[in-house]
Amino acid sequence: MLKIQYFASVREAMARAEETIEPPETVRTVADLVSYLASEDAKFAEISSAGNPLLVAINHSVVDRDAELSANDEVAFFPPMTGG
Amino acid sequence: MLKIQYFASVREAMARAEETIEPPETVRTVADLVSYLASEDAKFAEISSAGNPLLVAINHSVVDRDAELSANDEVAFFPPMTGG
Amino acid sequence: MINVQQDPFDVSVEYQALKESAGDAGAIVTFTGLVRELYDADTNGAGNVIKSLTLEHYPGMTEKCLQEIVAEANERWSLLATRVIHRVGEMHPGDEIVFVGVASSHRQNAFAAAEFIMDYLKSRAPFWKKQDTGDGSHWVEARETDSQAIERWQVD
Amino acid sequence: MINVQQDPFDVSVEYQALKESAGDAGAIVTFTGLVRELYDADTNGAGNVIKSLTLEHYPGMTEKCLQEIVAEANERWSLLATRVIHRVGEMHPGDEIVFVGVASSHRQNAFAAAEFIMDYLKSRAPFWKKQDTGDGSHWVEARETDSQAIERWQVD
Repeated sequence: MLKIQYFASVREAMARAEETIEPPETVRTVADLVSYLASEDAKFAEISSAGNPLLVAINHSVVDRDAELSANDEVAFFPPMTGG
Repeated sequence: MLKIQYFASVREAMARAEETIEPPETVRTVADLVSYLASEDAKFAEISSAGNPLLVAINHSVVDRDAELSANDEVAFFPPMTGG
Repeated sequence: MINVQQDPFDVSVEYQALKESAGDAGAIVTFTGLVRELYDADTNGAGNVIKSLTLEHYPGMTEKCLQEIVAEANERWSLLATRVIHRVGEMHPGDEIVFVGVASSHRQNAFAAAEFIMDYLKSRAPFWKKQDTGDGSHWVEARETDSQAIERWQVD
Repeated sequence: MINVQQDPFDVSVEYQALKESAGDAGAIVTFTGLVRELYDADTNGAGNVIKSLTLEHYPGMTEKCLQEIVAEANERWSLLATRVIHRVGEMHPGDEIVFVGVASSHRQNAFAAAEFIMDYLKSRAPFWKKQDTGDGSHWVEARETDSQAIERWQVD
């Protein structure tokens, strides 16, 4: 089980703020998860396509695509930050 | 005629804040003036001796020792600034 | 002290609080970021007049992230007090969005720490701006200069 | 606006004035310098508790010098408003001595200009500090780090 969150333009494009998913066991890294979500949802495929800067955080820390997932992780997808 | 001003530790050492002097015509530069004042006043000789950082301003601008003097200039002597 | 809040803040109250909690400070630097009416050509609101700005964030991660930035600043420079406030929700031109205040013994440390906190806050803290120019709203794009700004703080 | 004055100033009043005169500012940086009770070992009041501080200046030259520094800052960075206040006379620990406020469109310019003004003010404006530690008073010696601070702003 993974809790997925979407923020800002990603949230709007996905038309949802969060969801809980149960990916297949072959999904071990962030890269695996991105591929899996893209195969399930055309909108996510577009958002995560090459050239679109998409950041990923696991449990409130930004991670690379090779970061490994654990059960019950909170995984968030969002565009580059623009605060301040 | 030159108007001479002293500030901070220099003012205290000279025991005066300002004076008006008429140096001989051979006094053309700041360096000349420093030598002249040192020859006239032992206190000034000490203040302007090597190793003592002494700044000079002509008409409100800090100048080098080779700056030339004009009649009625306001010449100020003071230590390095410590404001802020 | 770190606050993420909807409510406006008062720079004078923040300055006083900083001064009082700092003890024997020699230098206090404050940065205040405000909503501008006109955005530059290098952002995607090129030349448009901004009617309103909405700030979204990632509750939980935002606070964690700001705490890490402030802890790093405290470690690099000896700071006596810090205050960081970031507003979220809807704001309008002239409104104050963000406040960073730093008290230290010396000015160099206070300046460096305040700028460091702002640079990291801009590129690392999960805030996103959406601006409404009257003919529709759009998300502000991240500036290249902001991600470059943090490079100079990076120690190899 | 540049002021050399005996009277205390109020940072909140100065911040508001800066904000109002700046127009469409995106960033306001303020620096406030305060009288510290304890001076560092690298000054000649080593470890002593300061009872009072007296600031002397060179009337006429001070204002000219501060105007030149602010004009240079305006030329280097596009500033929307600046305020510089320096107190003279007798002050005590906790008192605010100097205020530099800068408003600009972007934070980098505001930070750089405020630090530039402070660095030049410290080493180039004719102010001198004398401190009283209870057992006699002495003139503060110029710090090497202050004269070094302006080197990085010098363009060849």
